[in-house]
Amino acid sequence: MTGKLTSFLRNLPASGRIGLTLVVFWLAIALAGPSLAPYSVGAFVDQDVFSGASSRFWLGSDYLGRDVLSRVLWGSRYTVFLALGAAILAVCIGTSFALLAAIRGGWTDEVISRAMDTFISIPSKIFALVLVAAFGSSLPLLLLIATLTYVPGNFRIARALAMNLVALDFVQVARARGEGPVHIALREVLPNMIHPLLADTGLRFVFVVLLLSGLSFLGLGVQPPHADLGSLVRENISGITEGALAIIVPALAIATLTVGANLLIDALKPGGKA
Amino acid sequence: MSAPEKPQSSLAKLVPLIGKRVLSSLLTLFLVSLVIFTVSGLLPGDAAQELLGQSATPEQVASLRHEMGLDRPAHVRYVDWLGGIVRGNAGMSYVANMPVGQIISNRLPNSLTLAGITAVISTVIALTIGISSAINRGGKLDSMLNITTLSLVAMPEFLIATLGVLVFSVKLLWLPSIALVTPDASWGQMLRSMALPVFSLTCVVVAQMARMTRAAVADQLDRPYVEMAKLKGVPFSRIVLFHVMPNAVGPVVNAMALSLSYLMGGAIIVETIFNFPGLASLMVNAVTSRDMPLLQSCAMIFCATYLALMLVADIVAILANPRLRA
Amino acid sequence: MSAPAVEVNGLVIDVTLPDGTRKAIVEDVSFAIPKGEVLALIGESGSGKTTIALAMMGYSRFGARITADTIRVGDMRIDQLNANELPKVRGRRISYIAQSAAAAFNPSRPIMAQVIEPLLVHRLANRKEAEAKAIEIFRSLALPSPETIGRRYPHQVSGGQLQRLMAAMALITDPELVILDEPTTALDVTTQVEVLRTFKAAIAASGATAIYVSHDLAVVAQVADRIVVLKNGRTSEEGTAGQVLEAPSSDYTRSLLAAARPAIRPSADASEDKVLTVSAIEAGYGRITNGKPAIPVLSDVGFALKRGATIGVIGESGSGKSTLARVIAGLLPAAGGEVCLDGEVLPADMADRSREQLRRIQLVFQNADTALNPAHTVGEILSRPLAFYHQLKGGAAAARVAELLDLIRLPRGLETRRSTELSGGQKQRINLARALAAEPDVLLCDEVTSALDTVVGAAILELIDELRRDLGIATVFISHDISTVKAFCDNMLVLYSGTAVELSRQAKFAGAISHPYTRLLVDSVPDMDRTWLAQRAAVERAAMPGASLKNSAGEALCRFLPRCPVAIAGTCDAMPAPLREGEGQAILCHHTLANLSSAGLAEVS
Amino acid sequence: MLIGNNLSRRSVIGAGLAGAGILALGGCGSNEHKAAPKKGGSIRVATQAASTADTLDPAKGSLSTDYVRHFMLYNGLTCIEDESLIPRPSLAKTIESADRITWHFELQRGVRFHDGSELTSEDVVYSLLRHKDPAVASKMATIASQFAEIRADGRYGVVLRLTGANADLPTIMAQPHFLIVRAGQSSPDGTGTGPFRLAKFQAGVRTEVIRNEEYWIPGRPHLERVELIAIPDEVSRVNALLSGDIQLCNAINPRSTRRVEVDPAYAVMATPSALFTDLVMRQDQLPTGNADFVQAVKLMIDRPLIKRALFRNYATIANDQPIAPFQPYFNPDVPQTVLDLDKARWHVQRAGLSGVRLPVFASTAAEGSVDMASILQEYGSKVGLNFAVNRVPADGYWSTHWMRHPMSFGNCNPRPTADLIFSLFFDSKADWNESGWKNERFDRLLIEARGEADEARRGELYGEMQRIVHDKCGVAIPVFISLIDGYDRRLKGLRPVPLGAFMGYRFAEYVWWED
Repeated sequence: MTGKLTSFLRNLPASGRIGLTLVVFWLAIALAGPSLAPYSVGAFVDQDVFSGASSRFWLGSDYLGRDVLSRVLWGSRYTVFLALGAAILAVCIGTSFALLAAIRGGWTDEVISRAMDTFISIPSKIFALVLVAAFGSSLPLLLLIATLTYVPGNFRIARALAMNLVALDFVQVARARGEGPVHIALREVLPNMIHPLLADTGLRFVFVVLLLSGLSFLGLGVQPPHADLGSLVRENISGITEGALAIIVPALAIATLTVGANLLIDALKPGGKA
Repeated sequence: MSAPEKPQSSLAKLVPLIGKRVLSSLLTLFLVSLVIFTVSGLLPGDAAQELLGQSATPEQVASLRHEMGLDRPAHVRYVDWLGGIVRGNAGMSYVANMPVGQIISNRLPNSLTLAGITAVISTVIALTIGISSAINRGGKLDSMLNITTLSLVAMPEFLIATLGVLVFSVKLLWLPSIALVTPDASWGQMLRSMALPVFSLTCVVVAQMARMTRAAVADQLDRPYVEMAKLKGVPFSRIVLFHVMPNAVGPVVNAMALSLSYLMGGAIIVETIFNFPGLASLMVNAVTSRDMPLLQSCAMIFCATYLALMLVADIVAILANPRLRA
Repeated sequence: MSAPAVEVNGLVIDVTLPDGTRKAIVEDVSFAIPKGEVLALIGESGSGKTTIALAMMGYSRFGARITADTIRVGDMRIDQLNANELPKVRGRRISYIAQSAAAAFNPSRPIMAQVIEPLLVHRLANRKEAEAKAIEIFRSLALPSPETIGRRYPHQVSGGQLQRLMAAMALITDPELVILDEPTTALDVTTQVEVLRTFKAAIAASGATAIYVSHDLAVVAQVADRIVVLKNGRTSEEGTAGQVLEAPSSDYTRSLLAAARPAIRPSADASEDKVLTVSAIEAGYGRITNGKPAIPVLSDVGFALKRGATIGVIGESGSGKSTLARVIAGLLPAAGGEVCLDGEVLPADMADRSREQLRRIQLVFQNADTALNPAHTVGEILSRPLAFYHQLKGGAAAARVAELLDLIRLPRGLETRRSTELSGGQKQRINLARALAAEPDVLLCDEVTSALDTVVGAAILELIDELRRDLGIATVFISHDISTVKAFCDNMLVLYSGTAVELSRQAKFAGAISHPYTRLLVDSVPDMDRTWLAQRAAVERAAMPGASLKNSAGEALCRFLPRCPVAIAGTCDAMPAPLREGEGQAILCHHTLANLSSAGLAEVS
Repeated sequence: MLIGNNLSRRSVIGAGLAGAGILALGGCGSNEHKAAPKKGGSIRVATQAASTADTLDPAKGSLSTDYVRHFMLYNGLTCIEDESLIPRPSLAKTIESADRITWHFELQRGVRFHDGSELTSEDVVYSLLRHKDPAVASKMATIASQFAEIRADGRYGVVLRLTGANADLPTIMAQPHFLIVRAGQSSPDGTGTGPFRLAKFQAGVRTEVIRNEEYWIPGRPHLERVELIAIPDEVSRVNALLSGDIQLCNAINPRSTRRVEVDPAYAVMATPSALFTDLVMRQDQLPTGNADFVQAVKLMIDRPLIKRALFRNYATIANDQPIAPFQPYFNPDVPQTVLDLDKARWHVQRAGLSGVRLPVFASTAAEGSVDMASILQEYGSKVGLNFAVNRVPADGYWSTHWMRHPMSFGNCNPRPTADLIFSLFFDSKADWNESGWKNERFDRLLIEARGEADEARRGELYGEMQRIVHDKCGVAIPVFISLIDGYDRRLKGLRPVPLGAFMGYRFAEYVWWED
């Protein structure tokens, strides 16, 4: 296992290593961040607002005089876990449907594909607006919205992959042996899609981070006093001309997280190394 | 082996395909309307309540509701609306007291112009970046462009737009910070007021398109026919233009169509920041005011745009590929 | 004697490995070709023959580095040209004919544009002149409708035609050196003969020097003046064609020659009971009406196979050989006819067959690269049928996997490898072992050696032959190579365009009487004899009115009619061919069996 | 600067009613600005909201965009044009009432609509009666239900009889909803008597008006052309101002004022207003119905923090009752509630509510409520109350959440009279009795004050009502929020009118442009 890990690291190009470092860093922050936070996430600790970095507030304070460091540490938890959860869910669901469509073909394929078209063609942010208006904002709902938004995209990719694989001889061999569709899907087809699917999960992860920040722009983000990284940027945006850390830090966090994930994905893609 | 194809016959072969796609598109449109109707049915309140606002008394709401026909059961309203659509009548807006068609015809040209200009610009940029990257695979230019597209991907849309405004409008005073599109504006004014929205949207879509283009072109560059062309002494630029592009155009157009379908309905953030009177904000408005006929029609337009783009992408792929044409 | 037209000295080509070290893939190769002669580069895959050929154009794949004391073509020192000068030489003074024309032609451009491109990019002619010249060459290459064939797209012409069109593309600039990289390997034998003949004539006419890359000694024998035999990037033997073929000096050359001439095996002691009976199969694609599919592939095909016996199914590509295997396996349900196993009629669709029925017929796919799931280890691949058919799990399964590996002569340590880590021959053995794991009664082998090198392929054939003997498995052996079928099979089924034109026992088809099509197949296989191509008379087609395959009464005529050299006017084009049955032989032909003996045919023609 | 003008108001109203019952003559604008206004100029103005529901019908106006548009196109019978908040005659030359039940309006002569027709009593009767028609969906239907009878009295006279005495009618008639439209127009198209004519109107997008050359008040307006748009996004609105795309806008976030003021070409105008965002504690539900709980919550609100952090001091500290210090009838004797966590904790413990978990519903629909909720949550945790902030979208907030949960936030726009705010929000039978409280004495005082002729007595009554609300009502009002407009300094003549942004939405008639 450790041997595999070291050889994996050794084979990773420099950009991939940078990406991996960034991703691991943010994962660690997401896991441990809140316990490192010097202040409670909603505490009004600074008399001033948008103050600069100081020994009390390492990253300054936000528009209400709250500690930016603490808020970013908490915010990255929401962003990373929501995005990761939604990306994994979207890929699992999309790929399941893709396998079903590719193996059953015919009407099943047509109906699933049309249903996916339906979801892809409804603008996701407006869809989110409707859902939040109907059910109120909550973490499960945000997760659901982000998942629903990216299922069709994954479905398209996974279906194309599965279609190519289903046509290959080893699937014919399994069919000729008399294997059932579940075995064919899970044992024959799926293992050969793992790499591109991993890359796609990474890509969806980046998209979800950006979607969440878009949703928080529209006021549909995480419940206060908590905030995901996008909401942090949004709520402090009036400090943009003052160059407030309260907006720069979460924006940088989003950027490093997404760039890191992208670099890692590119490095993982076979032949994807630029 | 098949007989040589006459060019007309290959076009004629597209017709049944288009027919089939239009039929399945109708199915998708129907599904979309059903989803929108169902989901919006979950929304609290209705048009009457929202129209009367905070100050409404229950009697007022009830009477307005009756007048709007909102007191009829949901399925009756849906069938009614569907019947109207089939006859080409999108119905009356509950809120604006105008035919939905008229409201939309005020906004649709704006959205189409914005999407169109962005599509042209971002396609050109994406193709340039994608192709330059692909032919320099592994080179310095490739990694530089890769970093550029990555950084673009990493920026939340609203941040790009806001920074654009701060730099180009507030600091430099070059461009208007809001899109003041009037129907009687000159082309110059129009372009000026669209510059920043187009810039922001281009940043959003171009990265993904460029990356897809790179992948598609790089894939073709590995094909034996490219080696054959090299061995014929064909200059590289000619290989890319005349050999690779006709083959890469299918996947590239597909990726572009996917990205571009975002430009209509996905432009909500850009429309908000630049105060752009487009369809996305109209749809949000329809959600807020519970204006179902308007909401449905907007959703239909977005869906139709997406399907049309996909169809165009498929047709281009077929026209570019004689194998599919036959 | 003037200086040779092409001279290569001390050619070394090396690649950089991921760890930074360099590895030579071609080492110290030297040769010279006199003007107008053809040099053949012979070797198995990985011998570096294509790499050397491409080096003649200063071109290398995968960033390999070419170094040489001299690479001279005419007055050009290829080894001294820079990156700007090389493209001016390529396609103009040295041209290249690739192995697969289907891949080397750009699928989305018309053929004419691609054929004349060398003239245009080198500014040797304007478009009009170029097209005129192309048409002229098309005509000289005996291409059909030379005026219009250029307007077609690559997928709209046949493989043989495409290969000739590529030759046109190579010859259009009147190059000094033409490199032919396995130009006939992908073709059917019957087509190969025609293509070889045109190539030989065209090159001779142009006066160009040529390098012919091939793994097939018999083909090389027909075209080459000199031969260089390569092994692992080194010269194994070099000499004139006659010398190398008739008196090879290296063991390696001798082993290549041996593998090219398979020895005839004795028939197995087949029992009398028929394990597999296939009768009156109709199969194809699309909607089925009245037991006939919309796009028919097979019509009225049948045979019977005894336990432990072998039947060879041969025919050109598109004749329906693989479809027959798929129909027997149930992958493609037949529209009509029956497949019986031990007298029990099997359901047409495999979905309706029982697990036991499925187990008893196993299909071995042609291409082991795609038939083995790259995500699975050898152990997983082999134990799946054990668990599926025999409920073998854990230790018992592991033991059986080890046995199977022994059976196919592979080391036991291979269980943990993935198929991607195996060589082509190893993959094909695993492919075979997977089928054997089911312990089948009938083994369907679909072109199992066509993707392999001759020597490796011969070893696989031997293995199959041994196994079916030892295990008593009846084998359906599908091949396009009649010499292999001749050597291995007890019976032979000849398919032409989906119909069985001949079914015979080994004793018979080795002998004199055969269908005109079978004869054509046999005659098309090149002999090692250097004069074979020259001696073999071009097959003249019968001049028959109309190529319609149905007579006025709507009855199907002999499908071979348009190509038949001995067709009888007024009979063959008027009535369906009758079935002539003789001892252990059935032939669909208007000629009588007596007529169909070689002597009889000679009389007729 | 606006405090203490209740005196002047009292005297005028008193004079108007006790004397001949005639309001001061001269029409709106007797209070002209000193500098000589310049004629001409064209400006673009942005409000914070627009939608497809934008309307040309004054009765349906619901957003500041509508009010601004309607005041440009139409006139009312009266108008309020300065910080004194005294209603002045506009289309009505005189307004008389002996009993505050039957009112007689005498119209200006020679006033013409934009289509050239003359304003007559018929138009006024039609305009006022519309509000009683349910099909019109008037926002003022509740108030219009007080109209018992409206009839013409000759070509230029109108008689309006109320169902009960209401001394505030002249103020009510100054409301944008009661602007006068042409008789017979079931959906008014912008043809009014106002200072501007409609040039272009696109709901949810823009309104363009040009100067009405024949405006009945000589010398007005000064601007040639006004384009009214809406920029809902605050950052965009400020950016548009700073990049010169608009010359005037409202609803600037207090946090943005520094950005505007560092640029010498732009300025902000703060209008102290009685606008407030209040925390509603339903009295008919538990635990919010517990008096100790209500007391505790009022004591744990850090009003200076809210004023400083949320509003950057663009606010006035409030005292849990709706009358602002600068408004008429404000009672300065009610003791100010201040942050006292110990006392709050004592109340929480007495109520036995320590550790109780309670959702608080907040939304951007109620300005500042989300942040107020966060602050409440933070202090709540210090006194043993566990509040969960539930931010819900602005969309549907009023119909779905407001007053529907034990704790939610409300938002109340400035109302022109004390009677209106009390009867709309605090009367126990009021539709928007937010906390659902019941106080019989308060209800009695409200009716008494409405018909009370004696201003001193009226002041006493309103004073006591403020004390009752402060002590007993389940509504906590932390601060009154100032309205902040941003403008290009070349725009002259702008001054705050505490009724709302944009000089009480009526800037267009007064301001001028100096290049």
